[in-house]
Amino acid sequence: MMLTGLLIAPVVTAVPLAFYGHRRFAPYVNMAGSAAAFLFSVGLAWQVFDQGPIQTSGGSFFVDAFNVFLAVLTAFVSMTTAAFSRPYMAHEFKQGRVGPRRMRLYHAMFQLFIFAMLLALLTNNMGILWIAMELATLATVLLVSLYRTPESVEAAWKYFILCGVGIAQALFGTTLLYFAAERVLGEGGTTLHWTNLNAAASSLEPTILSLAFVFFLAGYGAKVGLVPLHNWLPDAHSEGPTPISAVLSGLLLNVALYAVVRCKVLVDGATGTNRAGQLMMAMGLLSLVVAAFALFLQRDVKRMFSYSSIEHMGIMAFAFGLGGKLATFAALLHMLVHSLVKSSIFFTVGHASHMHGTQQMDRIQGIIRGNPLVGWGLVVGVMAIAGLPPFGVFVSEFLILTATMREAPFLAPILLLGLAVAFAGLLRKVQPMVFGAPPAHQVPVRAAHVPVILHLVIALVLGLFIPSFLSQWFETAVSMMRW
Amino acid sequence: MIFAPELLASPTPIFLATLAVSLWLAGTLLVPVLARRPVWLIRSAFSLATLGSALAAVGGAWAVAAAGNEAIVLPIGIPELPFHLRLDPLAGFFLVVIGAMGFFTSIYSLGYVRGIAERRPVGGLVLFFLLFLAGMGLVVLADDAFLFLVAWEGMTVSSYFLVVFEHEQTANQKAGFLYLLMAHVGAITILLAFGVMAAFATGLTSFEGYAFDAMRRADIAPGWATAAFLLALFGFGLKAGIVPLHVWLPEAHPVAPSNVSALMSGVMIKMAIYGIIRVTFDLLAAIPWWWGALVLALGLVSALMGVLYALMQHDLKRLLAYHSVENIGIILIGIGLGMTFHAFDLPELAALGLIAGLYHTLNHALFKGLLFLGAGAVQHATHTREMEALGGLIHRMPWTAALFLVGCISISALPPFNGFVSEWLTYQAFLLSPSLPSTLLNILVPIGAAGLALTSALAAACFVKAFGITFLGQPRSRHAQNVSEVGITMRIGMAGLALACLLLGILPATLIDWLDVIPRQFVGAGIAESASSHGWLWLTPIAPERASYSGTIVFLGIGAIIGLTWFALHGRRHRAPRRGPAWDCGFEKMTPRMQYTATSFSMPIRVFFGALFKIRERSSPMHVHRHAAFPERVSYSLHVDDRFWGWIYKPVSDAAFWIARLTTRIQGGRIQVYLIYSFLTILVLLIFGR
Amino acid sequence: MNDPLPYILTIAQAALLLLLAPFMVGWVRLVKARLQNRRGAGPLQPYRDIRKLFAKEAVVAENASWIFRFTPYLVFGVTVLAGAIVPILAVDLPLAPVADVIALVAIFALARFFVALAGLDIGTAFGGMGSSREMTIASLAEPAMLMAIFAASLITQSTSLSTMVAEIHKGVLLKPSFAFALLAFVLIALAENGRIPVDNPATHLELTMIHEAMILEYSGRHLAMIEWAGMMKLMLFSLLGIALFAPWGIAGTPGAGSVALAFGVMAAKLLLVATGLPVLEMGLAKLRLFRVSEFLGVAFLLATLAILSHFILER
Amino acid sequence: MSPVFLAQVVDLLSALVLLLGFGLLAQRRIYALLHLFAWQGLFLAANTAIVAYGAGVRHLYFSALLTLVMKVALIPYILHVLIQRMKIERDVETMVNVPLTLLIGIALVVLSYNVMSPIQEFSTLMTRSTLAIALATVMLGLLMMITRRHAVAQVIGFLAMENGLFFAATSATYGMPMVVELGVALDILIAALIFGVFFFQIRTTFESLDLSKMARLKEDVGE
Repeated sequence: MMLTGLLIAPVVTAVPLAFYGHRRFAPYVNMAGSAAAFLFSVGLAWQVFDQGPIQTSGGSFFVDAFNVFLAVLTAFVSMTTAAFSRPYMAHEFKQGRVGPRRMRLYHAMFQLFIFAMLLALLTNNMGILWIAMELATLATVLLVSLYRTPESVEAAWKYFILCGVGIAQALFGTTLLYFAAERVLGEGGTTLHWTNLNAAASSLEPTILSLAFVFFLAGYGAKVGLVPLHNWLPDAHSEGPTPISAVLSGLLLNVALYAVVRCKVLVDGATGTNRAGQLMMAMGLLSLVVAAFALFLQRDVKRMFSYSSIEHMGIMAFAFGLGGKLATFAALLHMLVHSLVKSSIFFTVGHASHMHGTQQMDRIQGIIRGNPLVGWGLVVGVMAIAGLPPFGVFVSEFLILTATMREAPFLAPILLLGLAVAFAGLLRKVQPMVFGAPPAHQVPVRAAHVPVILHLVIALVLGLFIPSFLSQWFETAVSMMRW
Repeated sequence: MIFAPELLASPTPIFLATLAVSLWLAGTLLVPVLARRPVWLIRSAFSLATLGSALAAVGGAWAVAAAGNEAIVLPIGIPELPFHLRLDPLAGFFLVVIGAMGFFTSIYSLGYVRGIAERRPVGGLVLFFLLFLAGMGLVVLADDAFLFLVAWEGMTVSSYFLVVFEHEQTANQKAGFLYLLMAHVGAITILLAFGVMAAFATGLTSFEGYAFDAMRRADIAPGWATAAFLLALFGFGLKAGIVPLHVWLPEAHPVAPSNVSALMSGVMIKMAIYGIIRVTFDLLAAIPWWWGALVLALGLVSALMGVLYALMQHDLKRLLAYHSVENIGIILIGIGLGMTFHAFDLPELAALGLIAGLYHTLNHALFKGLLFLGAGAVQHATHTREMEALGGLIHRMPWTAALFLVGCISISALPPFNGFVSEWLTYQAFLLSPSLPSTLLNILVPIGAAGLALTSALAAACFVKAFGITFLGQPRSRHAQNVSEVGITMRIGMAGLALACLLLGILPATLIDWLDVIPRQFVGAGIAESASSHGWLWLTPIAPERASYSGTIVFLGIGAIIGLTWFALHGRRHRAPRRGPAWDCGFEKMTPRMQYTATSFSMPIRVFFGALFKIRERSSPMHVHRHAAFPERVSYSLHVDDRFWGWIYKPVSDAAFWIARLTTRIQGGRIQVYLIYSFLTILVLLIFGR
Repeated sequence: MNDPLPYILTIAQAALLLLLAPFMVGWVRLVKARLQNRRGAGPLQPYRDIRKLFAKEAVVAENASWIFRFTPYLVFGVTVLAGAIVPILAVDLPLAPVADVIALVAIFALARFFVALAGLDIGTAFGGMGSSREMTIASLAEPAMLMAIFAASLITQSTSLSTMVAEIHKGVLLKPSFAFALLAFVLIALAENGRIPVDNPATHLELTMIHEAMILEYSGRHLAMIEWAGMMKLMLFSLLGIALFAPWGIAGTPGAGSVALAFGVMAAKLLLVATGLPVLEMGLAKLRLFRVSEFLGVAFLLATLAILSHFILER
Repeated sequence: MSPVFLAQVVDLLSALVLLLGFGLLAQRRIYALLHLFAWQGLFLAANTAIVAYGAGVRHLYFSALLTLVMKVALIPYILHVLIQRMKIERDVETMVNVPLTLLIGIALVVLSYNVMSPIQEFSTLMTRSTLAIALATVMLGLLMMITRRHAVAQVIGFLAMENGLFFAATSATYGMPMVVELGVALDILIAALIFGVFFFQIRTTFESLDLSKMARLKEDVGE
């Protein structure tokens, strides 16, 4: 019931929004739909927490601790993003940047996007997973070009092409996976079910699976934003509407990484080595370092934070690649807190760019004077994302570092170098935006404070105290990992 | 658990300490509540801070006095690693430093922040002031690496927000950026150091290893111990401002509000000293001699470079900030000597070095706090920190001047105030270096003593300048005219510190008696038996034949002679001195502009030590009307810069930007190129990744 | 407390210093005048100067603060206290443990600190110039001074003046480290007391003044105290040198006979120093300010050599 | 028909698919590209149908039909209409160094074979030898996307890549499960529609479908 509700809520919401998305009440419908999805997700989580993994009849959907946690996160962040998008999009509408048609498109696609992500998370079928990932791209690509500026069209095109190429590789990987599975499980619709594959993982042909993983990594990795497949990411984040940047960074990347990890589990089961993990570590570290340095010379504020997302996805990929209880636990926690903090940053950034009528950082100044809560939200968010205690990111990075020092001590300095450089890059740019005297062109905007505060408070609490249900949850998810 | 009622009836030191931290933290809740009543906010929050500080000081002093060693565990933190707290004498001592400084600074702030509140909202200042205190309190109380780092970074971040409190100035932002960045890098290396130690404690399979207790028990391979030590030294050194890691300090400390500068210079950088002592003497415990020698050498370099750079400053607070570098150096000299002696198994001598370092830690906290508060009072009254614009303040701000003078004398290591005692102890430690069984050290260490002597003499020169240019002479600009004395709370805050400076100067033996438990804890010996063997009046660190000092008698003796002379001269035919104009050398129009300035005062030293600075001096005649030799005006500009900036920091920053530029080329805009990346990635993965 | 002699001696030492210092300076000036083929004033002239100054009205610059007026008292007090501490006639006097040799140097530094402040207090160019130079030279002299002390203390295993004097008295004769340390001490003492070649106590030529520039504004009793203290300081340094490097004759235990002998020997040695000093000064020219560092560098070098030779030759 | 003969036909058709891949790589004119793409789809569909027949896999007929409808009819038609409506320049572009591109293509085929040959060992299907061709087709499509500067050409490259993927599914496992096949087809259809929307958007904002103008979004090193 919960599962059905969770999947249907966004679709049901999307339909009226496709027709009435420009009306005054539309944002509230949007919020209500997301809230409903969130409630369903919590209910689902409760079920999983209570009864253990759930598999629907026929096995098309499989819910375990790993994906239900991400589903709750997705539903939660989409709910807060919907709350944020209400004043944000109202401002855009008032400024004439989007007309009624595009408001309809925006609202409908937003819900469709949420649906695609939830589907990708909850499906048991590796093929459906692929389809849902592609659907998520398709849903967002028109949102990226919502403003129809040359830049946004260009960004959307690049997003579409690069992710399309990437995801095509993933399909090849899926084919190979099916090829390997068919030999063991026989032909049929259930062969691609992750649960079946997982059960039979050790008898899958390792040669095929390790080849398949290459394609999975190159495919879903492009969506994760791993360097050097990341080029679409800064463009799409900077040119799309800010709520979309928030969910792209906060959710889509997670979902893509989730897909990679699901594949990795299978591959590890087949090969019995951590070769796949090593590839993830390599790409993760590369992403971390490159993105960290790229932060330095950014001028567009959303672009900069999209690089920060690349950096953090690199960290997570690295941690998942590292494997082991501790690193995986940390990576899951990092997923959670990164989503929360990064989306809250995008919320504040969205308001800040409205206040100044630009996303160019050198024209943004003195936010803290113009709107203290936005300013503090941004600076605290940046501190949090940069890994300063007592926020949750610090805890997860601390754990990742611990695991690194245990497993691969000589990578620890690189990891830390990346973190330090990223910190420098972010702080250097954020400080003048937040502080200073407000410039003449700054105007007040109506801001949605609750989502920002909510996200940051949760991130703060997680830095000091991880509730036992959450850690148990993580533990269960961790137990799924083989390496 | 810790708030159990029976504890209230019979509190323990750690209860007081945690209560203090809780009070500081609880005070932050006042900020949103009283956001619209700044006056009430200031009164209530800083009263609470005062109370908390007093509790902390009492708790710490008690822990030292009772040689207590209590630990508690709080049920928050990460799974399997709850927050461990411990109050041992070392922590207690530093808690006293925090508490004492917090106490006086909070009192001072009652008046000082009121002045700021007239110009701008102070909610942030109050909030982060309290968080800052709480962070420092937790740093010393932390008994596991995780909590330590949380507290450490909490302290850093809250002080960062205090540094950029007046964020409209770009200088403040730059300082804040540099500070937070470097502090963060430091924290990262500290984290690595703890990681190494934890790895040897439990192999990182569980989080137990991050508890300090496990690290104490761990048997760390010498090579890795050295790695941990160097990492920790780097990290703590960054915070302490050891040369060449000091560049953030003179930028950040001056731009913060002065009550915060006092805490930062007086207390926060001491947390790094705490960290060094904790890691070396306590956690690693086995110390090779060269660690001590390294700390000693770094201390010497810091002391010398710090004071020399300080001499070049004409911004009062910047000057004081550089002196913090100097004094951290002096503290480290004591600790480095202690480590060296400890390594050669000379416990009494090690105790002497350690005590000298700790004593100077406390002293520096007090007098540097006093000086920063004084500088704050000057800034409060004149709205400038620029010494070249000041002068003659002693007439209008007699209290501030007198109290600031006490600080100047103390920091210049002149008897009978406290700075002298600790430096004297350091000299005594130096003079015991012949006991070291290494001829090389025997020869080299005395030269270090000479370096210390040079440092303290230069410090005296610097504070003649600081006090003389700021408070004496005639006003150099309108800033210094028409000023008035600061309010009573600010004066009380400063007076308390000044009194403490004097008391620590004349009662050293008592203090050492109290302090002695710390070296006993770590090196297994103390010096109290000999140091106060002749009663509280006499300080005889090793043996009375060896060396002795009595601050009390110096103080009373000089006072008595002065009194006698005064009575002798004034008793019989006293004539009040006549006031007359100063001798003008025959030149009739003396103006305040003809006075010596801060820049001219330090000119000879600039010449003598010129090679150490990057000096850009330019003087060019302007408005030449009649003859080239008689310009109407001369423009003169002088920039004295830190050489380390160009040696270390600029190359690092340039390299970072160079790499950054390289990385931006990846994003060249052409989709074909991006596709090539994907293509190549697949190829590479296919070829190497299978 | 049952034996009053040590206390009497302590006071006697200080009194001796007060009384004899002007004579010593007068003697130095006389010898110098004679060497310069002048007749010169008699050795008692400083007493007359001081008396006259005490009688004169004190004029204080308009801008001067209490620091300016307090400084003479402090300088005077510090110097007298030092006179009570340094073992002139006997070791182990009750006040001797108050300060070891490092503390003694620091006490003088306190006086200098205030004089330099007083120089800045009036707000004229000269005062500042004097303060600046004085503090610069002092900071260069201090390390050399400490090295010399260190050399001496290496041999005696102590920095307590009494112990040092007693140790040296017991058995140190010709040691190379000692000779080097003595030389260094002499150079530093010249600098500390503002003698040629570092400073010229007789000059009032604007640009060469150091010490005199700081006290230019003093008059009357204030000037008297400062001048007197300066004389005492010169004598104290001479005595310190004698005590450290040639303590023969000093009273090991306070007793009337030995003290009397000590007094005689001390007076003779002091006279010798007071004669030697002008002779030395005659042979030197005043250095430019920026050459002073070289002069003090030599002192530092000598002191370091003393330490080195202690470790290399005497162990 | 004997299985051997069928296998030979399959091999022949797959060779043709590959050849068309090279043709796409070298062709400049846009209509010709479209035609080549349609031909590729046709051969693919034929191939699929023959495999379905040879292996007796019923649902592959459906797949073949799907391919025929989508890749041969619908998508080329949509693109054709779009090109006509938008009056897109006929001569697409000047490509850099066609011979070099073809050489790289050949290298890709070799690589694909090298990559796939260990995998083929595990296959017992009649299509096992075409696996490498499928990968090569994917790679050639990607290469085409790299070398083209025209949006339509790039889209055709993308679709050619999809062809390769479909081919791979057929050759490796006689097609994916039905639900997956359908979903993939749906996605591709939506993608094609969105491509159409994009052509309009690009056309209106850039006044040309030449992608070389779309290089505004980059890191400017201003500091």
